[in-house]
Amino acid sequence: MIKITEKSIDVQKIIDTVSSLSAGAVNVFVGTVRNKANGKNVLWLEYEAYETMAVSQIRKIIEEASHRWPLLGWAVSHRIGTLKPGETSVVVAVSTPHRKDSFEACQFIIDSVKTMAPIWKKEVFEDGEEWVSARPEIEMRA
Amino acid sequence: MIKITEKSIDVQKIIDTVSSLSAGAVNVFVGTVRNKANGKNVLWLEYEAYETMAVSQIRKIIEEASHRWPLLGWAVSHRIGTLKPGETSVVVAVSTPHRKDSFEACQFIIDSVKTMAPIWKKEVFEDGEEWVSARPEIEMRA
Amino acid sequence: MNKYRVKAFGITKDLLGGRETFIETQGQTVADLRAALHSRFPELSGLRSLFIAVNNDYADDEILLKPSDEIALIPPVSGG
Amino acid sequence: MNKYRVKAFGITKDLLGGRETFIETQGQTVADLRAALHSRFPELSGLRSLFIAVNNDYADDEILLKPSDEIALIPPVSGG
Repeated sequence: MIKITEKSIDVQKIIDTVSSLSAGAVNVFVGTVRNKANGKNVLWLEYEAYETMAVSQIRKIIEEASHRWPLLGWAVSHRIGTLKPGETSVVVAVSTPHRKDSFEACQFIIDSVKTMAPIWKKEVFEDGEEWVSARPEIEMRA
Repeated sequence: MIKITEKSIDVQKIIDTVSSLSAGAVNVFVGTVRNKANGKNVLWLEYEAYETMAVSQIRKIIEEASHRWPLLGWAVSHRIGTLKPGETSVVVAVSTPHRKDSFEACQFIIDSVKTMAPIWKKEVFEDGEEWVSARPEIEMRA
Repeated sequence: MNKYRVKAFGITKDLLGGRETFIETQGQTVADLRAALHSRFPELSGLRSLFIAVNNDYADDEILLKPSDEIALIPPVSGG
Repeated sequence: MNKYRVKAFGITKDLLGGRETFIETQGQTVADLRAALHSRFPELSGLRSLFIAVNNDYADDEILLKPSDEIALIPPVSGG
């Protein structure tokens, strides 16, 4: 299941989706909005996605992961819109027969989603706002 | 939170427990009962723990993990009693500022729990039952 | 002249002043489109990176564009 | 003679025939207790491993036992 959604993400539902009677292991990564960025208070984040491409890129990532690890179930759900600190922005879940594979596959998927999927976030502070990682200077300030 | 419990484990509750406004990443491992073992149908499992020692060993594991990774929240919940295939036997969850640490810490904790915590499972098949890994022969049969 | 409809996301939406812009170029490759974009929106060069996607996939500079292609600007992604 | 109360879990509970057994030994170390256990329950040697826990911690063979210690047999663990 791949989902780009404006609604809050139900982790339990995702775990149920990926679970299988032949899977002994489920690994779940939950990304949440932090209340600080570069030492400043984050009021909220605005997430935007190029949805059709995001879904197709994530599908490719899952395909690659399926070649490398024995995935029995998998799910990637990414939130878009306005998110407050503490809210869940992304959930990746995979199930595999054994636990080592579940950790490796889940980490590969979230790492790849973060580098490949066309999704952007803007941090909104008390004194301004900023598209994350868009400009080189932001890197140096971090 | 460390819990050895006969009741079913609520993963969402555990994620809520470990989440923090300063944590960007939560990693969760969910162990579930498989319906096969050594090619045979598993009817159910019976889990047993030496509870006081299990809690104290898990506490040591968490202490060690806290030295190695910047844990902001953590939880280990292990089910005991009779579990059917598909049911959740163990949940480990950790939150950290960044995602790589969350994967590493969670994997360290579940790996250590599986080798150190005095918890045992007996597989019950149609034609008999067996304490898992108790005898050398079982290893060879796997 | 070739005319391409280009979608813009994230910071490029702000720099181009909208979700979609039409760009005219003499050439027909991704590289030609990129050059035309940079000459019309010089601020694009201030980005850490800028990929161009064609039909939902990252496109190399030598790819030939058709007028029917779905073209999009992909500034540095920051999902997760 | 020293008499120790020993808890048994997992397969050792089956082999010893109960959750608790009293074991008598001449010596006072974990190694002495282990020897007494093996001579009374020879089937214990069929296990892949057998640790002895004293007061909720894994105990080395040279540890001295007190009658008040909480002693337990730890056959190969298989949690998770």
